[in-house]
Amino acid sequence: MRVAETSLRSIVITWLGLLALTLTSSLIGLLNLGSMNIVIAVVIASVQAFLILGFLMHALYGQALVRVVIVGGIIWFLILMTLTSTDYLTRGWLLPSGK
Amino acid sequence: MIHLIAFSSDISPEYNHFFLLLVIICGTVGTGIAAFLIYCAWRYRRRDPNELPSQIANYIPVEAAWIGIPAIVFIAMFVYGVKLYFDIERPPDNAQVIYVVAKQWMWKLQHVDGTREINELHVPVGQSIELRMISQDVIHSLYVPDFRIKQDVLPGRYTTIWFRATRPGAYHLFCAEYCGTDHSHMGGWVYAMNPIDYSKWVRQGGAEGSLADTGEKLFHQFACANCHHYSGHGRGPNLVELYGRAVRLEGGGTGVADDAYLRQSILAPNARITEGFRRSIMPTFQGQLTEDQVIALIAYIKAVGARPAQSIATESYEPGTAKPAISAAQPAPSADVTKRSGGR
Amino acid sequence: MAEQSLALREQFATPEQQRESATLGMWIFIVTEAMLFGATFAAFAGYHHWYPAAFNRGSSEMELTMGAVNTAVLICSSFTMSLAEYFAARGKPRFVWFLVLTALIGMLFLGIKFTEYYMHYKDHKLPGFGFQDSSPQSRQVQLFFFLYFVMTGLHSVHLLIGIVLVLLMLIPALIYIDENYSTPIHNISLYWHFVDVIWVFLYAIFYLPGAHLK
Amino acid sequence: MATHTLPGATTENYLNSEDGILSWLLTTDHKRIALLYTFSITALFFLGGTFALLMRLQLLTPDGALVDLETYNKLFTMHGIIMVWFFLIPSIPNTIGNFVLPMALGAKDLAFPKLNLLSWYIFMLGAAVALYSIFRGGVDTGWTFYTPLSTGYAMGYVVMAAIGVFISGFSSILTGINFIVTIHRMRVPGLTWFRMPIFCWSMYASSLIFVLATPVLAITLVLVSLERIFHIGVFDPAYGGDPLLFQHLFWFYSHPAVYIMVLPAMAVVSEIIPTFSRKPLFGYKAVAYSSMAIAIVGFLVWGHHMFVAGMSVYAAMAFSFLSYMVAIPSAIKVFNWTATMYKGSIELSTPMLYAIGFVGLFTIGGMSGLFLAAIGIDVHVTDTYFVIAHFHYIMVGGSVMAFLGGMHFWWPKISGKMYPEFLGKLSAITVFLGFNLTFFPQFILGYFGMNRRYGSYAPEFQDLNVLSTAGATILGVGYILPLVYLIWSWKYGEPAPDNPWRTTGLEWKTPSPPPKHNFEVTPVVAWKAYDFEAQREELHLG
Repeated sequence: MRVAETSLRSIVITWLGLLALTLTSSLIGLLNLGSMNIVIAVVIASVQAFLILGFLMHALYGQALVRVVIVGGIIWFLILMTLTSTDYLTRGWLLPSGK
Repeated sequence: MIHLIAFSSDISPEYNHFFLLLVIICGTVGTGIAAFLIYCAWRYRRRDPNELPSQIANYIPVEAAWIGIPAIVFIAMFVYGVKLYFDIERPPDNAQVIYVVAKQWMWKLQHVDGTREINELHVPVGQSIELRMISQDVIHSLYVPDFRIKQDVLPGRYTTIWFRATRPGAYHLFCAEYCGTDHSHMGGWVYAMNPIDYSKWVRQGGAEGSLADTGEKLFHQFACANCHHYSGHGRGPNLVELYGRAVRLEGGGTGVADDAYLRQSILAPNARITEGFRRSIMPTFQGQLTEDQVIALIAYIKAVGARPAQSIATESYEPGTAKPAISAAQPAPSADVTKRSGGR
Repeated sequence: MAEQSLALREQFATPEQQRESATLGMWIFIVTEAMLFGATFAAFAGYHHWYPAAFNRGSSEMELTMGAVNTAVLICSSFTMSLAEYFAARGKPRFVWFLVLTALIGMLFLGIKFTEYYMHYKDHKLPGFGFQDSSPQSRQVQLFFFLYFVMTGLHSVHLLIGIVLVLLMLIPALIYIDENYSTPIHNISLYWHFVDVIWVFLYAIFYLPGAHLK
Repeated sequence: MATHTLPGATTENYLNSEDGILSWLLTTDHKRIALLYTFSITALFFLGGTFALLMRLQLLTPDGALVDLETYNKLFTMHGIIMVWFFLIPSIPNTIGNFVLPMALGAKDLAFPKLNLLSWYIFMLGAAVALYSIFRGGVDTGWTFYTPLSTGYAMGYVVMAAIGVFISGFSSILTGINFIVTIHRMRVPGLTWFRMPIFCWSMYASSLIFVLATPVLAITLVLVSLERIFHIGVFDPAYGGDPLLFQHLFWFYSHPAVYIMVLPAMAVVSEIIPTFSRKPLFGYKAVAYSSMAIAIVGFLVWGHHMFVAGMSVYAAMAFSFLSYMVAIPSAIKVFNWTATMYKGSIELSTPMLYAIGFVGLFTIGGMSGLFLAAIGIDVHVTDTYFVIAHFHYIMVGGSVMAFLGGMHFWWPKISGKMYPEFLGKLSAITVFLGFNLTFFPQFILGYFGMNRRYGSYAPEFQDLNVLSTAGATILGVGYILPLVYLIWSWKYGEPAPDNPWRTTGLEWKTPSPPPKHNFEVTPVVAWKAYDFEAQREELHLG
């Protein structure tokens, strides 16, 4: 039984895809889209991350448990991000005016 | 002396009732469980070493009951807790402001009328007091157990807490957040006095001029007047009647000129620039001004807003600078500005 | 079959169980590394929200071309690492060359990275060591650079560990190539790809937001 | 099926299979590593305990005559660091967990035995660095390392202590990975997830927390150390940094960490109570799910440590609500433990006394948590002795009681010898009484407004403090008792049969002490957890 394996073809395609995405995100970065710049950059980076995780790291093949672990990791990172940002987003807000 | 059922501030009766309610609920549940444990241990003690008791291991209704009931009780506790929290955190609008500067291992309290106290606070009974607090070094926490109030005092940001004493007396004042070697000694007393004694105390306090006056001296000592003319033609924005007003900022957005905004404009002027003024001509005073001096300056700017600029301009003017003509105050939208501010 | 069981640790029943456990263990370790970086990303997000102008200004100080080239370099090293793993799993001896190539490209990345650090140092942008910045929010820009050096520095340390592991893999690989021996290479390739994933996000949040301001 | 060996026959087991110091220092046998951990954390426990005793002596008098304030600050910091990272977190998972988990799953060993040994060495290295920082001069920032005190104003060896804790964090991560993979991949045939004893469920839940929370602590301590060395950092308000960010990142780890400390204790109690009630655990599925719920929801509640710290009001409301949600699974567990004893056949031996003590004290600790989760109440009682009493009721009243109960419960399996029953009962009662006398007065002190971390206090708090110090000495005696008679029983105790408590559970199906590979023939599980009915012949019951 051989290790869940990505075929040579999909490795090469993933590699080229990653290079293309790096180029596009760099070019998009040069346009002035204000606060959207970082959002787009992170979205493209997430696509690249998905490619690496899925194909080069064989997450799409093999054990389903590995996929659960990855999703769990992402969820826990988001827990840390969202709950800390609830504080940072709402810190300036004042209480409804006093009685 | 700490009063067990202290009723010495506005919120402490409400606090004590909720605390007592919790003690009763948890007490009954706790003793109920303990009694059941002891009863079972005795009633079902092992009589014959080889006996095999009934093996019932599940009973859904009971299971559902002790999931549902605690959930409901906990949500009720949450709601009541939030209501009490809002009462503690939301100062009434007519609160008298006192500034507190926490420094490693002492409290400096400054009344607006200029009296300055170390580790002691004299307040009239029945008057709601709002404490605006900042720390000069590490995180401290102002804690008056009898008034049921506590609030951390952070470096770099104003935090506020309010109370209204209802019974005269001397109450402990503690530092609640560990702040170094003499954290245990960083405390003092809050003297709630009935109004007559309080006014007697204020008179013989002999403060040498109000907080705003000290602020005014600093205003001229640090040459703020050179740019912030009363005429409004100086290189810096006009400060007359600025306090509490909405300010349009460079690059869009508006900010309310409250304590936090003014403190940031003094210490990091270029963080938020008022519209129409060039950047980076105002030097930063970070490190030159202590927190007390910043508070005095803010009190002065607040006072400039209340009193007509004319009376201040003549009183304490250094010779040699041109006497400004009083121009219309800076046009600003009359945004509905909540008087109470104090950045959280 | 006996020879194959040689590599089987005694607490596992089947080699298949051993391989799956090793991969699962590696993935859980990768999640811990992700949380390690995650905390710094959370700090970045909080301060980016509070000081957008300063962070864009800081990001405009970055060398976009060097960043983009570096990203491409690291992606290529991931490519060669995948090839090494692919051939090792099939017992083909040429995976050794790809391991060497991966290590070399990794060192190239670190080379580019440290020239960038040196340029920032020369440009008085190293926080704590004579940091100067003409912009009004120079203190927040210094905070940005502190985060930049901590996060990319942590990433470089992880890449260095990756290079050392890849080189260590060469020693047993030179002695004998055994089809069953691909588990350690499989794990190291997972680690290497993870380091690449982290860099992709670092590139996105440090180099790109202020690129248009240059 | 199980090989019944005559007690006392010196068969070949994991203790005498090899000998010599190297066989212990280089062992990969999970049982020996469990013992290595047991010796090291016991030593660290008594060191932390002496610091606690010194603090209690200092607090006998209002002006604190024993040591000056600076030393007192170092005492409570060291007490915190040692007890949290070098005793409570490794105590049950790495000692009882290491020993029992593989056997409870029917496995020969953990998934990665070498990592298990590496985890012990990393733990000892971290402990050595932390102890070195203590003996060089100590740290006076509190175990919480709050900035800007720890990064700018504290004089002690903050960086060295932070590095010591940083290193011990990796020992937790390795244990967590080991347990998760073992539970997923190494269960014996027939042992499905819902046939596993709750012990394995709780160990799985605490390993999840090990793995997901500890890295955040590691990076936070690195950031604190960098800021302290280079005088610039993300927490420095002078550069626009926010001291509250440190508290967010620190408590993101430290609150789940308190669940790391209590979940293994729940694991042990979930084994002891069914055994001595000779009844399956009531509501097995509910308890299993609530273990996982505690681990998961435990990550959402850390804000309740910062209600008065200047966090935004709306975030405080969110954290308060979530803190109440995490209280529900704990309540479910307590009710299920008590329901297990209903209509059982209860034998009040030492482990059962400790377990009942745990249930009682954990209930009080948990309910005082309900006070602290309500924001309005928390304002008055946070940072006072009410909080100290709350978490000591759960840590000392809960985890340490369960640790001692577990040691007594599995002692026959670990050492092959029975502990003296009377002395066991005596120690359980002494610990229970000493504990309550120490910490219950602190609830009242907290409500009166006595602050935590005070070396000297207002005179009106003195009499309750004297009571508390008296309790602390009784508690100290209560802890020394088991140390003495357990070591005594290792040599002179009467040999233990395979299954002294006649209970279910795979670890009781092998001789005690077990052979090196746990089971001569790999067992096959065909019954539910705690199923006395199915094993009644084997256990000669009914």
